[in-house]
Amino acid sequence: MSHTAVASSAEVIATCISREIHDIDVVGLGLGTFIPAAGAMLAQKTHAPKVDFFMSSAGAYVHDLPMLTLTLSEWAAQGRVIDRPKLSEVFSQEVHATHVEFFRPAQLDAFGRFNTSLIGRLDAPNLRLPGAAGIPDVTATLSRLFYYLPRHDNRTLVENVDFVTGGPTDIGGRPPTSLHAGSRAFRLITDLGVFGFGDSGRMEVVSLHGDVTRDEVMQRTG
Amino acid sequence: MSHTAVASSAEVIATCISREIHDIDVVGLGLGTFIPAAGAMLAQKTHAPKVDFFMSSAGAYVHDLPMLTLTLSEWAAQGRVIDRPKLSEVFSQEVHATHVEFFRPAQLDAFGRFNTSLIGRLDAPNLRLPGAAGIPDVTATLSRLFYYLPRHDNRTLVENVDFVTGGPTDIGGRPPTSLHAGSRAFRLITDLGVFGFGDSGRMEVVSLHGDVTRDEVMQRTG
Amino acid sequence: MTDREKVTTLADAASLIPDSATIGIGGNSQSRKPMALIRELVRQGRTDLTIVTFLGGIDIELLLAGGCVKQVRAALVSLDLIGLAPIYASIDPAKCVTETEATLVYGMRASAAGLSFLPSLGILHTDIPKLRPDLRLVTSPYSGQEVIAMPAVRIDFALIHTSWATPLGTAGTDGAPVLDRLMSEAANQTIVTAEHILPNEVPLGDVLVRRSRTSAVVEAKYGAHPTGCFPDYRQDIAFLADYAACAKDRGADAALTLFADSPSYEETRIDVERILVHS
Amino acid sequence: MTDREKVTTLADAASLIPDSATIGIGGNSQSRKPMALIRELVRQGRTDLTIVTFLGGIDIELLLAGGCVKQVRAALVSLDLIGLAPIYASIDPAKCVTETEATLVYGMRASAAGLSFLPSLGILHTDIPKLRPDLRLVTSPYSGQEVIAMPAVRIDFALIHTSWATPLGTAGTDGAPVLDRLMSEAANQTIVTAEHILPNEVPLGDVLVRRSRTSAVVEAKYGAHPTGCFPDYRQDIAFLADYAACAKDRGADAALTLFADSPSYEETRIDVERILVHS
Repeated sequence: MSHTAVASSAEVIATCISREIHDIDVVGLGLGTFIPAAGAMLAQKTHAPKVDFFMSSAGAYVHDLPMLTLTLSEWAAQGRVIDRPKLSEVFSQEVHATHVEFFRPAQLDAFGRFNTSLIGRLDAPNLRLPGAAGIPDVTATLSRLFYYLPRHDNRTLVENVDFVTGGPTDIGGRPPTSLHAGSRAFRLITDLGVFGFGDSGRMEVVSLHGDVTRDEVMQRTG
Repeated sequence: MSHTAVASSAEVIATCISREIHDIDVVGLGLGTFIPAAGAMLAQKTHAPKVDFFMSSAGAYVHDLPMLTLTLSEWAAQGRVIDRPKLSEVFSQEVHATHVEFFRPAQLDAFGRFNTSLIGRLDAPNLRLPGAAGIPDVTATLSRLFYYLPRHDNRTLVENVDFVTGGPTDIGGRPPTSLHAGSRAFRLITDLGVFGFGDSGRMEVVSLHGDVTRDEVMQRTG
Repeated sequence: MTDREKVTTLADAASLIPDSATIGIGGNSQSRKPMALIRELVRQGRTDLTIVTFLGGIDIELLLAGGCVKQVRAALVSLDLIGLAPIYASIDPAKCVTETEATLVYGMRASAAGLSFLPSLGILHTDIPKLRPDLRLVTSPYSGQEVIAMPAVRIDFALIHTSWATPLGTAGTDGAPVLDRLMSEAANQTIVTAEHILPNEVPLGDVLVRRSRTSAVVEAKYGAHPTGCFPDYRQDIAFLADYAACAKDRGADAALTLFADSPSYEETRIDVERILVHS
Repeated sequence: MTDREKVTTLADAASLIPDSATIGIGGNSQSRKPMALIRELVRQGRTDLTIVTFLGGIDIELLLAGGCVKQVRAALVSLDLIGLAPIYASIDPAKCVTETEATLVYGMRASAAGLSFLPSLGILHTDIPKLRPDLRLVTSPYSGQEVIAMPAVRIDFALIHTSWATPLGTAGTDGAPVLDRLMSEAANQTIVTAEHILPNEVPLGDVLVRRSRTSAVVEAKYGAHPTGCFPDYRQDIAFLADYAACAKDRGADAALTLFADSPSYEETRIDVERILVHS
């Protein structure tokens, strides 16, 4: 192979995602989560061979993923199902289904709160999003909650979300959302870098990709 | 076969039990329910070929029972499991697991209330029984609740039970126990006859076996 | 409950459902939507239905296009990879009740168990209760903690499409069970449509519907199209893209024609080669 | 949570459990009681344990005989076909908390979901609440109906015996799951003992314990004896009859000797031919 490869931002993000995955983690994969699935498969093929996956659209735990797929999860899981919990167990928070999951929010704020519900004012929104699905419920039970954004921009990353669909709320004196100890926003991975929510709970730079500058981050963050 | 058979009281009771089972019923079989299992198998081999069984000690629905067993339920179910509900579904009353079930109470009163908890006074019982298990929970969701007693006697059949472990309570102005419409004490089958709980809710004779007399029933009922 | 077998026609099964009923729809946005039965409801002109579903998509679109809907209760409604569900995105928000998986799961569990509510920590510190003024709090008699009392979700008819069912109404899948079993237990009655009607009572895979819950069973080949039905066929993404374009550009009535029988939906609308999965 | 494998010895697994802990015991009165681990707890002289189990039997008897118990919470304790559990039948009733399946299921569900209670209609119109003065009512904010608030059942360690487990702690059965999965999810930690340790992560049957719940895995052949473990062996009824006679006639200390290692319980106490099931 003699061509010179330049990593796409999706590849960079998937690589960063893979680094966040520990060897015994169960990684939750929702509908249409192509980049996290790629990252998790990379982790399994490198430093985390014991990773399992919970494929929510197949309703099953598997150890092997034969392919990246957006629409054939049940076929991908066929013959590979380790365990099939009832979704009603998962979403009633009785089963702490996964350790880590990677969500792509419509809006994310400086405190790690996310919005997948509506843009604008509650009483007269500019845009109603398709719905929260199970994300508010699942995020409350994760060991480590991650976000990713293929494009870091100041319409998505805002000081305060228009609507709190979920995320940590142990800020401003309010009690934490987390149902189970340890559940909190952990990191955000974008095309510019990796960001954490340190002790203060406020977003901060962990590392920036390649030649990305802090100025660029500031410009593209709201 | 030339010998003359006289039916044992267990056989008579099993036969009466079989007559109470409808073709599409799911019959619940608990731990140590030899006589109801025999009755249900008889029903399946005669008028009710479509009966299914829920074997609680195997945690499984089956259609075929290869044998009567008290201790090998899981082996009996092996290769025959139609469905394996979570017991937690069954006992949280979300799954109406069975239509009919046949219980043997330690005490039963004129109103169909049963006692499997303790004999004597609550604060100083003469005998503590092993426990209610899931019977108070299951009985509340049955379509038709049956009792059976291999020996009809006036220590077991009493005017008022010492302790209400379960059963219908839509008597004396109290609201019914039943969680789901239709759940109520339906019949009692003993070695003397079949008894119902007609409109008044009070036990009454439906039919008496062979040459059993009403006097005998009165003598052996408390 | 009688002991006769329950197999019937789409028309007779649909006619069990009166106007103003609350129907629960199984599957998820990609798969096992009971589309043949929904087409029949549209054909019969059913109105004022309340729809409860977990992840809605083309099922909700078709019912809205057909004028069948009073209210939609869903955790999400979208056409997945194709994007927003165009008709749903434009209806009066007052018709939409925001659910999450937790509100639906606790609500259906409460209903199945005969309770009016179940408590939950879900959505407690989010803004979602602002969209649900009907939600009340309840105080734990042990800890004093206030939690959300998820109200029971009542369903008259659960509509469940599966790969296989028996004539007595047991139905199942080897794929994703989603919330179908709970929905069937919570509903007063269940109507099953299935790709294949199998002999009664053979030992089978994951049961989604127990026969005692089932009022009617209908054989419906490709009955989930344009959603998929594992393992028989996949979601028909090209059809959904056509639908989205048509609904956006030419409106609901034009989009409805994509679902018409002319003469047979199965023969004229489905490109089987496109949706078969070759492994 | 580390990524090392969790296989250890009975002695080390038992030593994870401190005096005064609350332990949950899986299986039912006939099968899959973690008896090898319980023998080890007795050997180590553990005291003041609170025991939570669904259907108790010889497990409770042995812990009582060994002086390990502060409180027993069970829906039933008996030796099944053999009759009453003799030691349990004679202890101070104040040590026993009456449960039913519903109180345990709702209590463990509440615990798993981080709630202090769940409401239930179960046992509402029975006398069982007279035995449970700790139970409180809660009023539905929707219907005004009063129902019982089943308090959360907190468990420090779930002790689960299964036919197979993996070194990372996934454990399962092809037999009756009983309430073990819920118990494992409700407990802070799970200790698994199993007849067979399989390679990690092969696709398997019904999972009772997910690996993330598991702190320790111990291989324990005949580790459920004298209860059974499907499909490996059945309940040892003759042993239980001997036990019941011994405990009744000669008391707890004498009964304890039936469980002693001399030198090995497995070799001296188990008549393998008696408990194998030939099909």
